[in-house]
Amino acid sequence: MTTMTLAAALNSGLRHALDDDPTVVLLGEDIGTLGGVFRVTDGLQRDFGADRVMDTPLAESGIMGVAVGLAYRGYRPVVEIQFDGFVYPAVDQLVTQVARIHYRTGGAVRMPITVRIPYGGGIGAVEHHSESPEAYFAHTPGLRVVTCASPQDAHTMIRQAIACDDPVVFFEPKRRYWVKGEVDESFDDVPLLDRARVVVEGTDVTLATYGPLVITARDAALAAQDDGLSVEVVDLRSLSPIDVDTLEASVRKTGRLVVTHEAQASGGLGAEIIASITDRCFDVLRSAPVRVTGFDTPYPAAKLEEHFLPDLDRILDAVDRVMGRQHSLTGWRAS
Amino acid sequence: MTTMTLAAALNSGLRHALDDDPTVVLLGEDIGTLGGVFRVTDGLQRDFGADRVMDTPLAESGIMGVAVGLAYRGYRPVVEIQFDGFVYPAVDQLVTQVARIHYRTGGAVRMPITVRIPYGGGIGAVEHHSESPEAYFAHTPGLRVVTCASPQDAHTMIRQAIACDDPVVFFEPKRRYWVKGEVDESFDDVPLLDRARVVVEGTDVTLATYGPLVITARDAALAAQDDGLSVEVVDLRSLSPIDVDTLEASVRKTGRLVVTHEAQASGGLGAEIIASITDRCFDVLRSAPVRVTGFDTPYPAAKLEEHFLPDLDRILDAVDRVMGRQHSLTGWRAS
Amino acid sequence: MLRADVSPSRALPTHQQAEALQLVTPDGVRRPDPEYDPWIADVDDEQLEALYEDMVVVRRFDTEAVALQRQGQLGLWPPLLGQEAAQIGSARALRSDDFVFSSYRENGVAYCRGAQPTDLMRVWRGTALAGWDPRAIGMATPQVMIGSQTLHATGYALGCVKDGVDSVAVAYFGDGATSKGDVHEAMVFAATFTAPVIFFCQNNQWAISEPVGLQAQRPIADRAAGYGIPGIRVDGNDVLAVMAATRSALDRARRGDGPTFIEAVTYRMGPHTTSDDPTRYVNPEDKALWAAKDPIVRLERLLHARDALSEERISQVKEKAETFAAAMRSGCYGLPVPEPLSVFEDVFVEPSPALERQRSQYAAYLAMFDEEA
Amino acid sequence: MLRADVSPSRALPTHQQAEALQLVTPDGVRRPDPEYDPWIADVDDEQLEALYEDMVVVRRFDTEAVALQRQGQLGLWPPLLGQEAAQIGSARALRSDDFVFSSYRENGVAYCRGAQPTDLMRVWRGTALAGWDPRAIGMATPQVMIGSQTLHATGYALGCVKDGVDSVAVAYFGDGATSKGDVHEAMVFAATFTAPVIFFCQNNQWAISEPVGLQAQRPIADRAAGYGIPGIRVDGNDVLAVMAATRSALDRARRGDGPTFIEAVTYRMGPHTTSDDPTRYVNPEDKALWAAKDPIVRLERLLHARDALSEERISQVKEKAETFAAAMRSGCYGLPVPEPLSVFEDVFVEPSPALERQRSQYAAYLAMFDEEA
Ligand SMILES: Cc1ncc(C[n+]2csc(CCOP(=O)(O)OP(=O)(O)O)c2C)c(N)n1
Ligand SMILES: Cc1ncc(C[n+]2csc(CCOP(=O)(O)OP(=O)(O)O)c2C)c(N)n1
Ligand SMILES: [Mg+2]
Ligand SMILES: [Mg+2]
Repeated sequence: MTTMTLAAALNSGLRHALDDDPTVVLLGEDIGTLGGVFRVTDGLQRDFGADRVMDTPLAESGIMGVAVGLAYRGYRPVVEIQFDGFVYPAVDQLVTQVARIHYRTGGAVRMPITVRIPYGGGIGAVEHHSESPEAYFAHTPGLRVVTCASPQDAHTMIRQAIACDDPVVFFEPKRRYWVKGEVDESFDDVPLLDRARVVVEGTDVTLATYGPLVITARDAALAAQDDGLSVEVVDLRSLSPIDVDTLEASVRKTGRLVVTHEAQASGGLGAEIIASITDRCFDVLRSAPVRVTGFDTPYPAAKLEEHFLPDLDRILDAVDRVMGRQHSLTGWRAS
Repeated sequence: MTTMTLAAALNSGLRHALDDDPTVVLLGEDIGTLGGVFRVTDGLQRDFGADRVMDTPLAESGIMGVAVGLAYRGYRPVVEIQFDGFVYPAVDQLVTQVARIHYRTGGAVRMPITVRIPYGGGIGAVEHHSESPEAYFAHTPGLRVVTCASPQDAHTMIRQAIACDDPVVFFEPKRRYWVKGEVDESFDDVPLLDRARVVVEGTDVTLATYGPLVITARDAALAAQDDGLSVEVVDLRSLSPIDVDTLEASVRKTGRLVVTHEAQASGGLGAEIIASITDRCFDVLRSAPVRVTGFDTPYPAAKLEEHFLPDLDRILDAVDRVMGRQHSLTGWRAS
Repeated sequence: MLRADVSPSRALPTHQQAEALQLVTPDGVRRPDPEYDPWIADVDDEQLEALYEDMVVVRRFDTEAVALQRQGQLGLWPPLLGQEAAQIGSARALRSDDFVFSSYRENGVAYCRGAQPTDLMRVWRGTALAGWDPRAIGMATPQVMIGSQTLHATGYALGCVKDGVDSVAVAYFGDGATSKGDVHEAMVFAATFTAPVIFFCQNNQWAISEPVGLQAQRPIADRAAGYGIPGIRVDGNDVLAVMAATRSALDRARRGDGPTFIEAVTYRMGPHTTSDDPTRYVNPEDKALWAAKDPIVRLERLLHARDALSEERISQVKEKAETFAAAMRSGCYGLPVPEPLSVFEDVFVEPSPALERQRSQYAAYLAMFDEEA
Repeated sequence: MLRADVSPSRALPTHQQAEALQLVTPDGVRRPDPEYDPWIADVDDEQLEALYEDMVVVRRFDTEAVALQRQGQLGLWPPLLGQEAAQIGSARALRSDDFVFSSYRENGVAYCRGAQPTDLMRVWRGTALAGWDPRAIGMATPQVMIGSQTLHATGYALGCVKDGVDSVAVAYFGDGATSKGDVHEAMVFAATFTAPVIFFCQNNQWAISEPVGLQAQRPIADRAAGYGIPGIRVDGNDVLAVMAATRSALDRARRGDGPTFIEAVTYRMGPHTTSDDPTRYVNPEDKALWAAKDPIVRLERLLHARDALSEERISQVKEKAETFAAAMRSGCYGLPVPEPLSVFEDVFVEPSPALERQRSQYAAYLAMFDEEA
């Protein structure tokens, strides 16, 4: 066990992957000499060579398409997209190729590609640097989509993602890169990549979230406790497929559901989770599930992001609402 | 009133738009001399010139980005994407530019771009020619997303989309291009572009759908009637924003909801509709809303598409299920 | 003086007449070329006859496939009529350990790589999304997204370098594809990493209804130089020239000197696909000009001038062609409709409980019909 | 002989030393050039002093912005230090009815187009996504997505043709951007439609930490020829050469002869942005070489050689620069934090009841805090 930041935990996970399997290669912009703009690949080119940790031309579709070719040849490419907003030029190769070649070829060709994407807001950045595009990929059959919330998960999950024979889009909660935690690098007995985890147990409300908001959700559960409410926090970890079984078990216990994510509401993961849970738990649901999300606007200027992003108060307000509490900071039924 | 096919109704709608507003220009691959692979733009280049109906190089990002520049200059570009599957190379310009420039510039620059996309399956085509990617765009703030199901709507809505000062992604149900119907070209008193429409009234179940499945849904409502069930069919028309008010009114009456679309289930429009309706109508819902959609697989080979696509039987099975009927063709709770 | 129209000319631009490497004239006369002759010095009568056979077989089964489509047996077919030399000349230059990433029209290439008659039918009959196992024949299955495969070839080529082998990746694409950003990015990556890849562009003058003049204002091969990639423009209806150019590019790649761009100038003699109506846009006179440059006739003439190609060999070739076409036809008829639940297969390698759930639900649903019946 | 590594060299490739149009040497000596001299024949001492002033002002406010960022007043700033001549020389060649589509580093261009001191702060302070109204100054707001704007410029240029005016669109982008598919597609469209657009590439040798040798193996301007677009390689630290090249390209475009590609060879003397740490990748000796080619010093030398640029003018320039920088600083401090509900503004032109609902719900939510307080 070592204490390290989430970024360092990723770095060490990548290092293990490079060590363990000679077919692992890293590709991306500025990941070599610079070590990535967030330093997640720091030192890896020095230690594994420019051949395995490749700075590429500035072309995301190119990076993704070249990764496909490498996978055809038996490699396990790990692609870094520098920021969430820069994944769009790679969407074509990701959706029409990476996600489908295994299906297209009837299982003959695997695409064990990992796509690392630092995502989410809250860092005061300029446009295209704070987005949460996970729903696009979760709606794309053939892709696995995961995200991590703690250094331990960051470490374990990046190794699992790289070892996975399916393509995995790996979202890294960039504003949590500097969060510290204990990391066990032994890689024994680790939970499956596609399983959610209950991070706080509770009995009144299920609060489902992932990535950067897991910490916020834990804080909310703590705050609610002071208020006499027992909130169960579920960290989804896998965004596609979603581990609905774990969620169902929780909601069967609590009868109430709040989902929170930074991405826009319409067509976001919250909708999918609520639709699935309503389907499975209709008989036990005591109130309508509630979403606390970014608004259906583009990501706003930095000075406005605190309004766009769900925070402790907005989450607590939603918890109050699903509890049917009178004195909540609500107003949501105002219109 | 004239009887015409849906494709012809679009053609005449485009013709009106070109006639009415000199800033309207059409761009796309093979839309000129050939009149488009579906002949939707047939004769338009001949009548309006290669200057207003432009065959472009084979480059979808290019087409979309050039449309942005034309809009900057005050034009109203109407872009044709040849098939649904070919929109992905244009996603970057569509999501990061077309959708956001009005927001980015604080309202200074409008993007009245219409993106026409023939979509959906059921035509026995090869890969990338049968997809329903609407959820990607419905999750993109700043875009309006609409689709039509009848020649009249095709005609009216394409004119409204082009006249709209916001960018509109206009999905055309390609397997219904040859459906015939009466079309009134007077353009008086037309319903708003973002409003759903009840196409069959009913009291037992609300069946929400759009595009190619509206006809199937009507057939299902008819068939259900024989079975003593009264199904209300709502044609969404606008996929973003969704006219939840119309849906809510229907579900308040029926207490039950089935949503059907061709797109994959996870993260599809069905999830959003069910989440919104559960939020608004929790008190009146008598059973869990049900989705009848494509599976979470890539679009399969032509000989398998009948299984992938929702059809009359699968819809009726879902209607039975929300009714809690014993003898329905179900099995959905099997696992 | 100021123009207020933006329409490009639809006529084939004059650059289409620009010089191209030609070793055999349309009349079947061998033109010496000091630079490229050495690359085909070993090609004797027997090998020429083999190339002839390939082209005849390919043309024959292409015709058969069109017929099958017209009879409703195939959903679609993209004829390669006229492009036989471009495909055979290049594909026959490859080694079995090279790897091809092609578009949908390269059925002649697939034939050379070893695709079986039935393999060529699956995709177009709609029973599968791929006709063969790419690794079994060293060729990816047809790419429908225009241009995407050029990047795959580049990545594959990088993998060959990493593996320390001298195999080469070949990307086939059309003139229309050259407008795509992906093709550009592939060339940038290939140049930067000195990747052993050949960009083989069949300029058949059309992208569906759009003439090449809508995509390029200069010979397409000229694009290469700006990347530091050698570009060769070759007469795509001259199987020997195509082979010589491809061999020289392969050699360059194997030596570690990186990518080459080959533009094979040819003509699509048929419709874009069986769904297309070229009478809407093709000038019959243009087509007639190209008919006079037919790749098979040309090689026939050369062979006759060399006193090769006996009557016996010709009938052998015909028979082989007929046999292949017949096998294709019967293979086509014999293709089983896939089992319904196979929709769910191969989405993932590793198990997906969520998808498994959808599958078992659908299985149960289907079973209800059986019970009813 | 076979290599098994794919790593390109990180050293600046030799082509960076390839010939470029230069009218003033780093020592400030005017070099005659029969082809380009006519384009700047009218540039007298007064105009030279004006260019000098521009460059000094721009460098001054760029420094000020860096300081503001270091003081926590800005979230980020992309310094243009070293690129003053490339930006001023090109932007001052434009007419007010021309239209610029730039990247994020073109604050010198924005200054020339008429952006006000405070306008330059908004985006980087995070109070807005755009600093100005594009139509008011004939310049789109900074594009963060690398390369996207080249297509916008091309489309705008087509619009100019349609309108029958001789305005020109100018796309500014970096060496890194040249790898993007969009830049390629823009050049294809521009060539096909003979669009009056200038592709102005500032090759500052770096894309964040990546040297230009990762993007290009030939001088970038060489890419243009393959499209049928003239390419000019110009010394980007020579304001006169940049102006001459730009004017000739503008003239060509206005005459209806279509696009031009200009590569201005320069150097990014600062970090990529204030978040960057160039000590990780920049060789100080390279940087020193470029420092010796400073664009402002060079023009100063030329002016002194011409006996222009009086002490008085110098102090005037300094004052103007200080005034602008001060206005920028106070403008920055004075920028109001936007009103919370403005998050919802300008998503759509036409009303959206769904978004209106979110807005009113959030308004009600916020109001609860007021009530509580
Ligand atoms: C990304 C994409 N856009 C559009 C299409 C539709 N389409 C299919 S073939 C074709 C023309 C291709 O022309 P070319 O590259 O010259 O190849 P050819 O058909 O001549 O062999 C087009 C536009 C497609 N398949 N993919
Ligand atoms: C599509 C996209 N990918 C990645 C980035 C991240 N990024 C910002 S600037 C930059 C380098 C750009 O280099 P260049 O084009 O040479 O312009 P310069 O910064 O030198 O002015 C990168 C990779 C981006 N903004 N957009
Ligand atoms: Mg072609
Ligand atoms: Mg640069």
